[in-house]
Amino acid sequence: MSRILTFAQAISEGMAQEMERDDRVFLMGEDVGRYGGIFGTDVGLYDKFGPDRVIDTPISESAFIGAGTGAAMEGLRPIVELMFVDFFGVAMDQIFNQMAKNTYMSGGRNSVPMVLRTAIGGGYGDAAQHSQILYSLFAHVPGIKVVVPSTPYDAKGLMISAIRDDNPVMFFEHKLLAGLDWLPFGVKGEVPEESYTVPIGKAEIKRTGKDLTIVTASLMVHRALAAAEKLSSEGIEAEIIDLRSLVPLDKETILTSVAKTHRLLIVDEDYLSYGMSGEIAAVVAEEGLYDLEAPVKRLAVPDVPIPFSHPMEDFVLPNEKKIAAAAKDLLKA
Amino acid sequence: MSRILTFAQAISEGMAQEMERDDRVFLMGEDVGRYGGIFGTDVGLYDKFGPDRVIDTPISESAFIGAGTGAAMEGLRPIVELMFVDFFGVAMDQIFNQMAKNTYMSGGRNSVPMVLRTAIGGGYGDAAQHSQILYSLFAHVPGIKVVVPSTPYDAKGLMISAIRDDNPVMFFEHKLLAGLDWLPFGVKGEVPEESYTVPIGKAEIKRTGKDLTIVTASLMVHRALAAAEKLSSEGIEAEIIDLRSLVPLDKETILTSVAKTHRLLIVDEDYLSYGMSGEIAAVVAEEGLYDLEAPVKRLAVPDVPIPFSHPMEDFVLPNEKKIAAAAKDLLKA
Amino acid sequence: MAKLTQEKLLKMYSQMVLIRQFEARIEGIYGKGAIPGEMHLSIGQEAIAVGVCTNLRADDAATSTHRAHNHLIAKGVDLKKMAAELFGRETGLCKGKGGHMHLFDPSIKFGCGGIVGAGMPLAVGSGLAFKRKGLDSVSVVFFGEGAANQGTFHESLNLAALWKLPVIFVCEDNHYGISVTKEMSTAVKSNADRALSYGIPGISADGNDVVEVYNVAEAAVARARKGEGPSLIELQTYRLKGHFEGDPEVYKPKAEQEEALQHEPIVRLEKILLAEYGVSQEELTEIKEARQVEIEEAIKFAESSPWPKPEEALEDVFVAGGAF
Amino acid sequence: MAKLTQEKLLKMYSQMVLIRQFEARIEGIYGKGAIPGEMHLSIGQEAIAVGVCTNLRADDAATSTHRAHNHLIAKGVDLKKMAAELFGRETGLCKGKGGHMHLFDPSIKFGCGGIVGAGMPLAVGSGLAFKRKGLDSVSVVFFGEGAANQGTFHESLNLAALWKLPVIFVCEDNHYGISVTKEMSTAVKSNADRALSYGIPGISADGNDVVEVYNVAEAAVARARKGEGPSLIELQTYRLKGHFEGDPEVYKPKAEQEEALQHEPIVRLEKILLAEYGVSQEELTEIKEARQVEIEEAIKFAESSPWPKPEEALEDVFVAGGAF
Ligand SMILES: Cc1ncc(C[n+]2csc(CCOP(=O)(O)OP(=O)(O)O)c2C)c(N)n1
Ligand SMILES: Cc1ncc(C[n+]2csc(CCOP(=O)(O)OP(=O)(O)O)c2C)c(N)n1
Ligand SMILES: [Mg+2]
Ligand SMILES: [Mg+2]
Repeated sequence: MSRILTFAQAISEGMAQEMERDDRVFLMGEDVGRYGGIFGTDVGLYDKFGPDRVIDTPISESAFIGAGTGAAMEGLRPIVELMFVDFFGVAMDQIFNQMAKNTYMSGGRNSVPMVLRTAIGGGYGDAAQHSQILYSLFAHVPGIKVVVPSTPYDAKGLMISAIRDDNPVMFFEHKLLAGLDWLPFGVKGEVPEESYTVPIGKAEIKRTGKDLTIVTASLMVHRALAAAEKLSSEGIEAEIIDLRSLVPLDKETILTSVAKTHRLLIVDEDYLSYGMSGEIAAVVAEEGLYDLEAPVKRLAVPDVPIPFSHPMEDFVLPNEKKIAAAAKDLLKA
Repeated sequence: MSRILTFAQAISEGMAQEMERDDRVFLMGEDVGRYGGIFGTDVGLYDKFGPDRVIDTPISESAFIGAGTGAAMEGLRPIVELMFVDFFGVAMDQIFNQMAKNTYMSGGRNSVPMVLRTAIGGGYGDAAQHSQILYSLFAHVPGIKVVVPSTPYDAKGLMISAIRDDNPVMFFEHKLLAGLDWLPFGVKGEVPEESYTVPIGKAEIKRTGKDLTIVTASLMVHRALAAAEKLSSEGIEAEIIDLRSLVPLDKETILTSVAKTHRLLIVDEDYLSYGMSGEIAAVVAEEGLYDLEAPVKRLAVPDVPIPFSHPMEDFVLPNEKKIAAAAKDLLKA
Repeated sequence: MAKLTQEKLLKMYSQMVLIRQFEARIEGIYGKGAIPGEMHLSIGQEAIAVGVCTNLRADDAATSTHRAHNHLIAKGVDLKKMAAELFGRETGLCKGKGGHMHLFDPSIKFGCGGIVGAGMPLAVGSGLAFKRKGLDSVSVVFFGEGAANQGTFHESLNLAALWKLPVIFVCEDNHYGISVTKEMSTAVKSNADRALSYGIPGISADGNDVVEVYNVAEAAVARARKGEGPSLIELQTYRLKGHFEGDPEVYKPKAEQEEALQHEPIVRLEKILLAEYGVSQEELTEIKEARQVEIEEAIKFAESSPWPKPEEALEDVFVAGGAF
Repeated sequence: MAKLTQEKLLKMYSQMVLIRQFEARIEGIYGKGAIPGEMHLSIGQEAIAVGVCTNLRADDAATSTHRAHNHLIAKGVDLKKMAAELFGRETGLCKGKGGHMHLFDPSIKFGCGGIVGAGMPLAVGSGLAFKRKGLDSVSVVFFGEGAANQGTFHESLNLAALWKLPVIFVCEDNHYGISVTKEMSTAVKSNADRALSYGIPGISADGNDVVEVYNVAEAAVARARKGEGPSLIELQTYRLKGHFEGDPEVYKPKAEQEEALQHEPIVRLEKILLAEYGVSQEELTEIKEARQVEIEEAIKFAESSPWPKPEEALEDVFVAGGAF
């Protein structure tokens, strides 16, 4: 049975079902308990599972993310919440040198079945320290699966996969997808009541098209879909790939699409340089070069911090209009 | 007057000359004083400038890197040493959210004239937490100039430029370049006695060639040069570009070279995915696609932590042999 | 402790009123959607900002948090430029780039940011600079009791104590870090006791009593100016509003909030002024009105200021030039 | 405190000897270049590892640092696998992937790493797991006095105290963090005093007296097993070697080193065994020889073990499967 859920509700339901199924699963983080998570993703869990399994932490990200890793190495399956990805810097050592590497450094004799959830993205005036995407940083360092859902359906199914995975998974939840009153946008969608998994590592073609391939993720999937409708009315058919995870990266889906459309636009809300958009371009330049009939195009935040004021923020974030314009440029090339 | 100096000596001399010239400059970090820096880069400074300007810190990277930023905002010009780049995770917030962004967030009304030096690289069995490169992470986030010298001459000249720059500059010093007894390799070279600057943001063509372009940085410049000699004896002439800085990135030098050679190999000791090698490939796929006569090729650490044991470490790090082999593959493509 | 003069106390009152009324005004504007992003108000915490900053000079540095309006105003900001920044205008303190959580004013050596605990290392840095330059300026850093569990608290206090830097650590204990109470986050009763870990004075005081705040800050500032090193001051207060505007505050007991209202700093100060200093109700009303005029001017300035040009977003990542 | 039995004391002596002789052997091998990377020896710090770990069971966790040989051996590792790991062989604890600074043995719940201060949060995590599972296992974390100035120290102690977790924080004060003395790094005399910041017991003891170490650890372990929460123990010792092999040690006063040699733990224990327990010199020599035989076997095992295949480097980033 399917119902319409918000993105935040889908995440919460995925966690709740796993917590019911497996009592090794618990949630900890700042304001995950009585508050229900600043972005509404934890609503209902505290009432259902109590303070023993839905644990409010002090503002000590290194300690509680590290404690997640330590507990995971003892066989528990913690879900840990880093409120905004922008705060990763206070705990990065625990993330990339411990959580991500303890499996490898132990020769595979230890494992770290842990999910590290975090909220990403701008577009609502939260400025330089609360609007970033940054998933590329975690995709660069080895040992972390990087999951980036764009719909309620995927959010629940990928969440369940992430919790069941025996490896550290980072789970990136765009704030503008959440569906909260005080935040713009928000997505709703059909979500089955029963438990299900969406496999980590498979991209999804959200729209087929023959004229160009748009590779993107998270909120930008929706921006790209909107742009594609507009383009379609002008006779341009874009194929849209929702990566869903950066690690593992589903190269095949990208390369197959580019082989068909011969044109590639990468849309990324992360900073432009040395990030996701570069990696996708590189994969195609290495393995699909002869399929390209035009230079690759990237649309991303132009290597500036996210400015506070709306006209400037709007200027740096990719949106429907800019995607459509970039697509048209690409077809002219 | 030029003398032959080691890479470490050149860095030390660059700092010493600026400290003499400008008393706002001081050095702080772990073991920079009486020890002279674990990699010998600070030798002599403590004796010359005393504990007041060459300051040993507690093991509190967030505090002393943040203090560097705070002092820089008050008009001093701190040089701060992060002993190994691998430790960045304990202080990343101070690096990327404060040091890097305070200029922008203040609308350019504050500036942060600070140099953050750090040692990088593997190849001597120091394993997963002491062998990383990671410069791509800092190049991804806006607000930091990312400097990566490969020779004693550049190290001194770029160090002086970095200290004089009114912006935060991260300075990446490869341990195998240092020229210490207990570390392999090591480079020496002619270094003028007098003060000079090398501009930040200009790549250097270390070797001209017509058959392919090799873009690389730091230690890998030397590995590429060695490979090029070998290739040359087989009739293949590689052009080698030493990036010297990732931010700003000298796209022009790369694109001009690729326009000539039509083939691009990127050699990077950093992890393969979502990093420097991807960015360079993307730039060429965007702006030099039609010059390419073969798919771009990347040689980098294959997305695994650096393993301890020699045969495995050797397997994951790029070296002369692998570069030559990759170049030959590229010419066959 | 000498009794404060009427003049000084009225000046402090006037500043507290300015903060309170400015924030009340901003609250209304934010509620109508004219200011984007999050909005953290300091209503109820005015005495701390004013009591501390009245001891400071323009050449002293102050570093704050996401909840910074009180400190910025108390430090002496140009209210017009501050308002314009909150509105994201070209004429703002940071040309619209910083916004509510990232307010910088080098002319009064003020800075703040949105990362909990991140201000402490930066404040140690200004203290270090003052000491190296041989100045007697001091550096004050404000942070919440929630921030006192961040690693930077420990590292910064140790460094400042070790190097005897002129830094005053002011922990504003408003009992909550968003929804998490101090009891849920902090293994010790009073953060002032944590000063023992660094061999420096730790003082706990009533943060809603501006006179008490003034006095403890005065001593700490004097100590720092004399080169005797840092102090840690914990000031008890209460967050009268939600963590941010829009916070449903399901976690906050009603009785607790009502109790706290009884102790809020402005009414308390008014009582003292009326009873002990012979100030009249009219005088207080006059002050309030005068400050409201300033506030309206500032809001008007902000509202009528131009927006930044979109492409200005690309500027100011780096400044030009250097010490070449 | 009851006097320890001869048997127990001799067992501890034997373990200390094993550590000392093993490291001396490794020192020689490293000096010849047969082991790559850095090499941090714990010579002089054997009493802490043994005194603490003698109180532990296999199901208790121990987390250590870059200087971990003593703890790993005291926790009961298979010496052959440990040696093989140091040599980078396929048969090593971590199949050659970890090496000297990254030694993991899940069978005795041991782990360590090369980032100063990083072990504390992980140890809090094992403690959390034990508590959640309703076990009476405890989690011990060893770290240096240098690490006590890292943010993780503060955050971890606060969290463990707040949640009353069975974690024992053992600060090994060997007076140096590389070249930086404790006076140059630490604003307080004794790190044990920092326990006050978390409302938990803070104990300072002589880390070169294995009996004293045993006793203070016994109390802390008992407390943790009973669910009464964490303790912080500071143990005074001295780093008899350089920070790592090859350290020129220009910063270390000769006299200080010589003085420290007078108090080193093995000779001290020998004196007690000879004088108070009536053990003979021959018995001690026998123990030393027996342990040397084990060491030689372990080294031989390591040296004759195969290297990992180069392409194995690509394995173990992720484990297969999950709780599907
Ligand atoms: C490193 C970091 N973690 C978490 C947050 C989210 N956050 C913002 S304010 C806040 C509560 C801070 O509490 P406190 O320090 O007591 O200050 P108060 O809000 O009470 O003024 C939290 C958790 C953040 N901004 N930065
Ligand atoms: C975060 C971090 N900073 C710095 C280092 C470099 N480093 C390795 S060991 C060490 C000294 C540690 O001192 P202490 O904690 O006292 O341990 P000891 O070496 O004395 O056993 C330093 C600075 C590191 N490994 N990690
Ligand atoms: Mg608070
Ligand atoms: Mg030590």
